[in-house]
Amino acid sequence: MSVLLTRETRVVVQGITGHQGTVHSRQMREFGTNVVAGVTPGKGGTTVEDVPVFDSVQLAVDATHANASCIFVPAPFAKDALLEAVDAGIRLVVIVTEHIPFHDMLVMYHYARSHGARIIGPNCPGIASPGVAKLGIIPNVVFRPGRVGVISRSGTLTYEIVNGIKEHGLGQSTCLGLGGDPVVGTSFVDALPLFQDDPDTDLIVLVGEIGGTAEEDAAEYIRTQFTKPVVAYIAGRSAPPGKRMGHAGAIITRGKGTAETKLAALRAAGARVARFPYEIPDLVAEIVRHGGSP
Amino acid sequence: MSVLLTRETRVVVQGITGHQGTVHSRQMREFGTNVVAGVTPGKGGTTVEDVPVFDSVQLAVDATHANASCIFVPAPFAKDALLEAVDAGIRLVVIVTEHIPFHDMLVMYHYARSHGARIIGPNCPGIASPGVAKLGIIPNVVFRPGRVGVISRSGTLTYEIVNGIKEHGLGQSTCLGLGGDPVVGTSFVDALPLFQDDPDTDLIVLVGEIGGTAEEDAAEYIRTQFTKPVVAYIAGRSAPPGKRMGHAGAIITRGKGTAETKLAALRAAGARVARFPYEIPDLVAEIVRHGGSP
Amino acid sequence: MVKLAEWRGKAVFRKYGVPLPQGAVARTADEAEALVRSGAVPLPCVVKAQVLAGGRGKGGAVRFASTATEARAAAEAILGLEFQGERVKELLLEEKLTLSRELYLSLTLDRSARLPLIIASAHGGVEIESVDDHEIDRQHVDPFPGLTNFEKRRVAKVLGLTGGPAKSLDRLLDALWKLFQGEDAELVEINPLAVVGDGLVALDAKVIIEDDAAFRHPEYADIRDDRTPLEEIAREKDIAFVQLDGDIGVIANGAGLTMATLDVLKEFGGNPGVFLDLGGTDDPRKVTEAFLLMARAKPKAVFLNIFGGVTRCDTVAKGLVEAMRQVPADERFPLIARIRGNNEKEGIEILRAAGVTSIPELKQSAQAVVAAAAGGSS
Amino acid sequence: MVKLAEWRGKAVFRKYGVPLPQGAVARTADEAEALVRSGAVPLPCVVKAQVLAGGRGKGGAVRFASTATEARAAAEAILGLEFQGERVKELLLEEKLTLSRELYLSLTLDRSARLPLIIASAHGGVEIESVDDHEIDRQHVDPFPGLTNFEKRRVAKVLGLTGGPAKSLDRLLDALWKLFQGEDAELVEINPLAVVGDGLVALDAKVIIEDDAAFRHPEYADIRDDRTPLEEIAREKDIAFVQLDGDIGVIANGAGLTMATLDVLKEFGGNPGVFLDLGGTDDPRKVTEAFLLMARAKPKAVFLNIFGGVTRCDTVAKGLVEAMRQVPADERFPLIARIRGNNEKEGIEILRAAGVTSIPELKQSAQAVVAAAAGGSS
Repeated sequence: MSVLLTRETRVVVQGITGHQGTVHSRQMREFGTNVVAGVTPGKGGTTVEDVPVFDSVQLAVDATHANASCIFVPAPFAKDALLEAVDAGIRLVVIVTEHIPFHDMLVMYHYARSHGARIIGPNCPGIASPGVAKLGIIPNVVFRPGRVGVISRSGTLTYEIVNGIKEHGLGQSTCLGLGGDPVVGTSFVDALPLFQDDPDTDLIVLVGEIGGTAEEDAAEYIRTQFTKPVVAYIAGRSAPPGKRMGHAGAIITRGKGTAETKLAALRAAGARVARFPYEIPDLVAEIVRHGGSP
Repeated sequence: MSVLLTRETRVVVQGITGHQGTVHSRQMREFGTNVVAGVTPGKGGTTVEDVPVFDSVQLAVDATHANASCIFVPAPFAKDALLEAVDAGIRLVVIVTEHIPFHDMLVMYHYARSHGARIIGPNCPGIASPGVAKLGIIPNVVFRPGRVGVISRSGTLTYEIVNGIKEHGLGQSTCLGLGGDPVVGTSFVDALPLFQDDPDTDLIVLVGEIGGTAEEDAAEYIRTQFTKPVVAYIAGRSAPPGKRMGHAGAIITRGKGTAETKLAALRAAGARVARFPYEIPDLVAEIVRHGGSP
Repeated sequence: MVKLAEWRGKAVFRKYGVPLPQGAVARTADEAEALVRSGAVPLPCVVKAQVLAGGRGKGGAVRFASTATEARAAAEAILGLEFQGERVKELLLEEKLTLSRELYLSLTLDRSARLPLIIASAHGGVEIESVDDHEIDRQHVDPFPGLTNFEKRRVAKVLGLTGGPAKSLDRLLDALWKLFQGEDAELVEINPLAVVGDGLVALDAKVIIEDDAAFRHPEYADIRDDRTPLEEIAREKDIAFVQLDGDIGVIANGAGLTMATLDVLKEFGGNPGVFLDLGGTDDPRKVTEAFLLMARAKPKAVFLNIFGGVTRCDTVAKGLVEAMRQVPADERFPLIARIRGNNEKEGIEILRAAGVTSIPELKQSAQAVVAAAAGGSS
Repeated sequence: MVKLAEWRGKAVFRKYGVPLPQGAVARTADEAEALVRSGAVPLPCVVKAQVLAGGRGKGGAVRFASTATEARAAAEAILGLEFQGERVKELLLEEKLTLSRELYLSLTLDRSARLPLIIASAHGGVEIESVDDHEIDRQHVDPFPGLTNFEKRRVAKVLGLTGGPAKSLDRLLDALWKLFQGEDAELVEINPLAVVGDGLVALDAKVIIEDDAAFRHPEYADIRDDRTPLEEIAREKDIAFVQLDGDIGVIANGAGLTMATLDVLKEFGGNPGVFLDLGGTDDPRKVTEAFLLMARAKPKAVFLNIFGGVTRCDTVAKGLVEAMRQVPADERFPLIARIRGNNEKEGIEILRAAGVTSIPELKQSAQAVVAAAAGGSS
């Protein structure tokens, strides 16, 4: 088992004919993912590295029974792409696209939710379960099958941390990169129950950032309902207030959502807190040595 | 048990200070319904026959833990009333109001659905379970506790039929008047599973009308999934095509939705068909005599 | 429902930016000729009767003209024609365009799905009922988030449009969706939707507005559709009233009960002609008005079938007795009543005092009405 | 994000029909005086500095005038003042209204709930942060179905409005909701919202537009906010670049990794001053540009911390080496690199050939950077 993905997941890549779409479709397949179709309006009937391309998601689903999607289309077209996927019956969508206006994401999120569909992202690395499948862009090389779950709001930092776990001789069950945009389809609180229920995950690493209250919400959930050990890291402890650090998730606003409030809440919930990324593998290894008890 | 209502259902009446709202609140209470609150914006703090009135549904729910609503407000305000009820956490709403534009009902229906709420109506008699509770306007006098379920698209005709069952010495488990508007919150197909699962219902009487395809859809459901006996009646067999008979549900359009297609489908699904309302009690009594087998 | 005549539908189209042929309305042959001479309508042009009934083309009510004199002649030929009882009083004159294809496009409500539905076909210009089902595409539109680009791409594909016409369709669909919602339409239909040069033009317009949304649309209040004069009066008094060919009048409450009453009357050989649905009214004045309206339709006999739920039987009875007083002696008709339910006894007593018998069984009462209409006494 | 100055925010308000005081913008004292003399701004009036920083009132940048001469004097006093590094170049002159109450109203995004949020308080005219939490009402608005009447009634109640002001609020809230969606706003704030006579007037306007929606709003493209000149260049080149007071430059990829790098540098006594996030770029030309931009900020040492995922290490290395060639000798700085991940070996090889050592551990590499900035050699 794994979180969200199985070996049977059949993936359609929306925007497969673009550079990113083509490169990452290849890498997903190299990871073992069953990429069954691509969609680019107007390019139906062609193929991208033997993957058939369709004019619409509905046509792709009809022909290939795809049941998950990975979206690479440019931001102005991302809303339409997501609505199209959900309308065609897809119930798991990873949105890699960055710079999607949050007003669009509000529509996308609530439309997906009311149709029972889950969005991961946008502006996110996606999800990967070594030995099972990958939806998104996390580099294949950082993985090694194992029993550590990773949930992160960051991009590259996630790769760094997952890689650190691997270099420490440990492996991952599932790594879930949520993205740090103002409106995300899946938050820590949404993701934690999936790992709670996953028999292949013994403990989780939670990688947060300053800004918003997602980590505080996660801490509350961990305190009251999550029974597996948690190692937490919050990036941006030393970031200056009110300055943008690359995306809106990293703004400190009104004294809320600081590294201090997040770390205090996570500590109070029983999480081990890493002060720097390179401390994470040691904390994980220690928990594993002690048999996974928190 | 009963369908949708229990003795614990706590009812808020939206538009309680209007004539209809006041009259039917009294009749609901006389039926044994637990009417805990009324709502009329601007009249908060007053009472209607000892029922406290609030300015908003949220305030009513906060104060009285109401969990069902009955809406009597005029059509131009009905959409807002429904949205307010669902927003305040109400998950069962009977809308008595007639003449609600269907474009409004589309919004109401999909909003309710995405929040897990059920609408009965609009322009409907509502629901009544003798000995349990009533939400709506079906006259109290026609009922007698029993084991016959009634599902109807009509209004007055429903009272006539329910009364006929009573005068025949039989009784009803639950009577559900769905309303015949173009967009209804609960259709035959939505209602049938509730009666299928109700241990207090032995058989059902289905009262349809010409127009639309709700009866054909019901027949398909009955044929494939409904195991209890069904007595069906369709009003409007002799109605002229293309003429309005009081509401839009009674238009015959384009050769679909005629009495003939409906009756044929219901017969094929195993339902006993009454040609006139006064034949219904006899058909019901016959099924009861034979031990309720279809 | 308010069915808009073609020219009115096109006025609504114009408001939302749907591309149309250049045209104008004439009510006389003089006006028609003047429109052409002034250049308001370019030549060659088409002259179309403005009636709601179908079959205009076959009935000679759509004619072409290459000169102002021909336009006048066409107008003279068409004005005054009758289609299913509807006399032609208005003409729409429009430039005759050179089109390369005729398509079908409409937007309406799918009741079962509770969703708006786009119906599209590459085979336009004919009755859509005559088009093979697999040549017709049906696609739902969710009010949230509204019409999407992927849905519009699908319609373009179904209609076989690319390039300029596809771009025109994109804007057209946005316009229709806004119109459908903004005008509270039940139906917006364009047949044919023509490919003209590099774009699309709506050659016809069928728009039906929902009655229940009238409070938002005072602009449609004065539009008469195919109601008879008595139906029109009933509408003004908010009474559901339908007039047909039969001779028995039916007053009932509720659409379902009205229809069931009809079914029973037909069964016993009756020929119902006027149906009057009191709805949930509780107001004796309205009952009186309804009854007087019924009298004006001159039925041979009238069946009053009331089940009192919200309505109280005694209230209805009072209104009825008052009305009977007001009907002139020579306009009186046999009346058979059946009143049941709420305050039944009081109602029956009031009727009895006025000389009207209430028969409790539907079957027996219906038989009595049929007999009365056939010449028996009330 | 694009923060609009008050006068720009009010121009947007006007577009959506939000009631405003009569006013106009002046850029010189002459203009200010002329606006009053011409009657464009009625007397008495208020003269307000147009800066994005808070604390205008306390800083003497909001003044009142009863005559054109006073308005001129106020303008002279305010123009040229500096607020948190921002010099006053524009003034907004507005009629001074007699108000009976000051309210607070804003519309923004609640990230956790993924819903727009109306924040309302009867205590306006002060910083909302200073208002007691139980005096502030928070209410979500669902994009479907949009702002509803019951929500508007709740806001009216919270603000204690009835009659004329309540009606004014009803229209105002509709306008704000349309503005919030139509302009892709992150924040729309009115503080104070004043009760003036029988209606409401927005005395201030704070509007922030979301950057990511820029493709829909070319009208905001030319608005500069509080960026430094180098930050502005970075923005034009689509490089995330933040400049502060420290002396160490950081080039990393991804916001999280950039922040984590900062945390580590601080831990070892470093003082990071310029952060440059390459994001997911794969383009050596862009790496070169970013590096040259960094050089212009004159850091004492630069830390290149790249984890190659989508980004390839060798591509980054190539861009870096090219940039180092272009930096003039006197602008050079010590460079410590740490490149990991995708094509790591090739990247390290390219750097080594150019004389740059890559230290694989984050801790050790950070320590080396801090030492270099403190005066050690690279």
